[in-house]
Amino acid sequence: MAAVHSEAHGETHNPALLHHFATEEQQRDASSFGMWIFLATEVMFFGGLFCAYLIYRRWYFGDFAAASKSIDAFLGGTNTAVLICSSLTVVLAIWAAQTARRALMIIMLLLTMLFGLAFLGIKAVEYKQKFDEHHVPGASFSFEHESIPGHPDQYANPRHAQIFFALYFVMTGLHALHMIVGLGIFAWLLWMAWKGRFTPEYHTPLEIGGLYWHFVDIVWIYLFPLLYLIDRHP
Amino acid sequence: MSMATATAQPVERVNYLNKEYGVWSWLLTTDHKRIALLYLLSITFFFFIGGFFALMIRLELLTPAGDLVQADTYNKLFTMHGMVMIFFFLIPSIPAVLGNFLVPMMIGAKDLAFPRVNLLSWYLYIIGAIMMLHCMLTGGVDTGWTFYTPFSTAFTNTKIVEAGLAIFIAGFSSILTGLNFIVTIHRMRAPGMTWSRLPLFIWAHYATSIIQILGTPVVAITIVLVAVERTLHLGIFDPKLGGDPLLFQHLFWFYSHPAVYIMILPSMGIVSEIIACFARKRIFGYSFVAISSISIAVFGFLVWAHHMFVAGISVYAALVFSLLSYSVAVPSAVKVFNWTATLYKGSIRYDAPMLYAFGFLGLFTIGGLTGLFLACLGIDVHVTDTYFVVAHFHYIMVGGALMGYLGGMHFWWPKISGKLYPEGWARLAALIVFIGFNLTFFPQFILGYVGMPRRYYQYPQEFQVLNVLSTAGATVLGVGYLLPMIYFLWSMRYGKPAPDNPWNAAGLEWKTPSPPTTYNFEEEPVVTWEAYNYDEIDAAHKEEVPVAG
Amino acid sequence: MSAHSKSSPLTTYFAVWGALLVGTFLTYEAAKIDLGVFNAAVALTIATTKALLVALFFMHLKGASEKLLKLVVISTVFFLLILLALSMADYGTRLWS
Amino acid sequence: MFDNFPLWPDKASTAAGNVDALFIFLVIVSGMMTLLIFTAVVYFAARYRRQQGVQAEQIEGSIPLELTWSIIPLGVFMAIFFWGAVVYFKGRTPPRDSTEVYVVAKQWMWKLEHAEGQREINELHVPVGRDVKLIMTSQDVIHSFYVPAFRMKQDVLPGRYTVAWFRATKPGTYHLFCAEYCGTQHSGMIGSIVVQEPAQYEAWMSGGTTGPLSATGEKIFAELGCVTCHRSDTQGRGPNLQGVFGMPVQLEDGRMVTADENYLRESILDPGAKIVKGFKPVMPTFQGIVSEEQLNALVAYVKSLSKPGTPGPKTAEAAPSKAPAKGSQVE
Repeated sequence: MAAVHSEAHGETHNPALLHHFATEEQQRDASSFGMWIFLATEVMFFGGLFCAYLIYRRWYFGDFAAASKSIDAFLGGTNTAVLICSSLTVVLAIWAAQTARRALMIIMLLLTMLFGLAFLGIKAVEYKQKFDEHHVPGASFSFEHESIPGHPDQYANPRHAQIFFALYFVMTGLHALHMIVGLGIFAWLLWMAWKGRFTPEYHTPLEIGGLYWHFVDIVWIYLFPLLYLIDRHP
Repeated sequence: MSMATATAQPVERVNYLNKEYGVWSWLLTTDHKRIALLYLLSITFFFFIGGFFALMIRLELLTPAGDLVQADTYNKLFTMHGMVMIFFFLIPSIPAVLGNFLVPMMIGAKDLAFPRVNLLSWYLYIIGAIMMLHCMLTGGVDTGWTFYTPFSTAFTNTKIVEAGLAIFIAGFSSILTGLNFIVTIHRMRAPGMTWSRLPLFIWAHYATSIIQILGTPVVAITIVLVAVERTLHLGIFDPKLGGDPLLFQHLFWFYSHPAVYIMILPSMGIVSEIIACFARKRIFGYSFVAISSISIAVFGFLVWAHHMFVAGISVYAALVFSLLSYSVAVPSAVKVFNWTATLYKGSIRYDAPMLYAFGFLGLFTIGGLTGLFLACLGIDVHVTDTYFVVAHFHYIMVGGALMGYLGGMHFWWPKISGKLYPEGWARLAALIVFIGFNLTFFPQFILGYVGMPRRYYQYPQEFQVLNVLSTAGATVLGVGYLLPMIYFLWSMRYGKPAPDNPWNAAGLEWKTPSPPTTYNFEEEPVVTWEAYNYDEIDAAHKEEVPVAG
Repeated sequence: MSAHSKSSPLTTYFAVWGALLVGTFLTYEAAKIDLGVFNAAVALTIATTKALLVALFFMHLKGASEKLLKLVVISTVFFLLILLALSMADYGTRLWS
Repeated sequence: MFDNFPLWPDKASTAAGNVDALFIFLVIVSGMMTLLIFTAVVYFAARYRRQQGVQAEQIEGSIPLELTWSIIPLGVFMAIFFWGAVVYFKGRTPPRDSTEVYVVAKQWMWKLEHAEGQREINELHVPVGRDVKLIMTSQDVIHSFYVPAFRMKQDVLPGRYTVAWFRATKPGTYHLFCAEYCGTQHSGMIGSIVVQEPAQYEAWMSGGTTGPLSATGEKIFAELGCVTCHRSDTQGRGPNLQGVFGMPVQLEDGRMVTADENYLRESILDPGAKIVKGFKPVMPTFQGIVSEEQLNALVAYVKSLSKPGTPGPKTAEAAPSKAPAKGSQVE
């Protein structure tokens, strides 16, 4: 660990300042920049999936629309709202740290995690529905006699609908995985906040964790219309 | 080797190697130099595994009939050769070993921005590596390193998922290395180390990191999709279920074409350092060489489908990708011209690193120019998926990247180990590698044009002579690669202690002791000079010590 | 970074939060109207606006003193678009003869 | 030539000369570039080797020089690109009225069926001087149809047709390779192309056959009951297929597509994908019901319905005299 090395320097340091940084500012800038770079990686990671989605949506638009319509958009919309609220509590937590309101910070972190858990809960309900309807790709998949929106006399091709559901589960599944990781990060942040580690001068981990959380929110902001709202007109 | 300055060294100076002892001082280190050595050990191990596979391939191809191994075994051999060499040797080779060691020193930093992330990335590499080893020992994979669907998802019964996971994990190791470099280069430069004063090695690593960060995640998600498709049969890549196998190829090459630049760009950085030092000159057209690295990284993302001209993509897409492919050729050509121009009116010495750099120049030129053939639609139809392609990318990835890596290892070995290697042996090895390489791979260009497809386990009689030549070359090449390992190991024990700056080279890394101390610099350096200020170095040197014979 | 720029006042945060919720509602309702090809355009425009709001205000991209972070975001989006656009160069022209 | 040490592949198609000319041009251009660089490197290395008391001369660089060696190569590259594109386009565009051969690839063999009905495995007989169009598909993984002597290669994909063509110029037997790795016996998936003089070829063709592929297709068309809906008048529940092939088709959703082989194939396997304007999506899928070979026959049959209706400039050589009239049984 870095703390072992700090005897090499005569000066007195903030214990959070690692040995190889000259100033706290340099360290904070490096950390937040690193997180942005990491998010760039994440964008491309989801980007491959968006590429697949784009191509098949063009090919099999009607089938995708039919499959999309079978998902509960109200649950999806609610989840969007839940995530937006959690993003608000994250910025409020950071604001609380900046203005030395420790209790508020802890409450906001708790709320964030609560919203995160609510999101996963609603997601689980949605998955359960799909499972019961045999819309999970695989051996028991079935999407027979589902009309294509706007073409009541034409049924969606189940094989193409299966591709939609495959993308749906991979994309939302990866997103949910990111949420779970985010919850882990926030549990740790909460613990740090509880121990009083964050001050108006030093709360970099909170900012970095927040960046990650907001990014996961942004991914969902795109997933929601792309997966749930392809074609909803009656 | 004849050293210009051989200042007396105190024998037991505290340095990064002897500061602490014991296994844990290595396995838990956050010192970028120790992590570099951990990587060096691991990738060398994989180099020889991959090399063994290569040797088996060449031995099998000695005769037209399939006689040495079974067809399945042969298919696994070339698959594992590719996977090991690409994901576990070439991609981490220069960035994770020399880059790790040198990037902080060259910009005057004490360490990378995130030392613990750096260690984590080595552990990720090791986890991926162990999985890959386990996969190889328990049956291996037979799809070719390219994992083309639907063969990989619905037909082969080998260990695709495990190999994919191994590459996925190793990929994240590569992403973290790139992330660390970018942040370090932006945030950790010493006072006065402006962008225009950065060594070209740093520019090259910066460009490499861009590709690692933006390309690797795409192949990672593609591998996830292959694994999911294979286990659950979702149809994303399976034409039987409505999917498009070409989508896999698009996503795969979106990373795997730029990945070639992950291998070659750092090597170009090394060559710039070596040529400047041994010609005692500032690199001709410094800013053009620097910018060309970035343009190769950026343009590299625009050309991927030139691997798919006969795969069934639309002819219009083929036109676009062929045209864009030439955009990478221009900055590559600019680099070669600038290196050549740097030699003009230089004061050139032929020490081992310079011989490797010359070798790089020659082989990369041939490799790059044959790339024009493959970007050219009319010719690609005939030569793609033949030995012409095999020869071309080996000229780039072995002739280019590996030559540069060896040159760099020789150049910085005194700094890394604090010992001098035997110069005569090193020059001999460079010569053997160069000759062996050309003998192995040049016949393959002809083999490709006369029509021998790649990944063939048995072949028609008429291709035999060229194959025998290639196999003969491979044995020479094998000797060439064994030599440096032997004398580097030898020098660690018996080599003469190295002075701090054996080559009188420019660059902050040479201002540290050999081997460096844990924090590299006694105090933070302040840079007031341009990169490659060899005129100032040589002028100062002349005043102090007359040129030693 | 953000700590040095004046921290965003709470009113901004709540305004952005409100705008995001309204955006969610709008995109949900817009999907029920038949706009033909424009359905996707509307959905993506709203999503991008929302994403920008989150990035600029919640992630403090707007207050970032440096251009560097903006450069990271722009170039990432650029490479993502390259992936999508050049793939479409194939898929969009396959049926041309 | 050396039998065991070939330096140049056989040249047996019209494309081979074009590709070779371009290749030779590229070899010369890159050879000159290589020579230039090697000479410069070797000369500088020798001329400016380190000497006592001689210091290197620092040269910062030169923008005119940088521009020169960026723009000139770029110009050369563009020339290569255009030439390559022309050769590629020629190789991708089968002439009209080519003789057609349906290719089905599977692990690890080539199944070839002439439009006239002859079937071959791992061997393809073609006459000298006639355009041959290959309509290819795979039953399993991706393969690649590669004939080095023709400088021709095209991947063969499952689930769709890819097309290639050639015109042989020299009688002989040439290698057919699978060039896309396809599993254990990939290197065993080889065959030969037998190019014959027209007379010999006609003799070979007159060997036993079950009749032209389109006739087989017509039989299947009747057996599967396609005729009940796809009638030759405008009263059917499905579109009249007379003269459809090669024509633009207006779809229900407003799109226009060309009725090529892939369109016919998709319409049989996934009828709902492209509904013709004015028709209802009532056709059942034949996915899993027809084999690749039967599918080829059906496609050949539908194509044959367009043959008499497309008067085009046919040369006597290109249009085989035995081209089946609609529905007629030859031999």
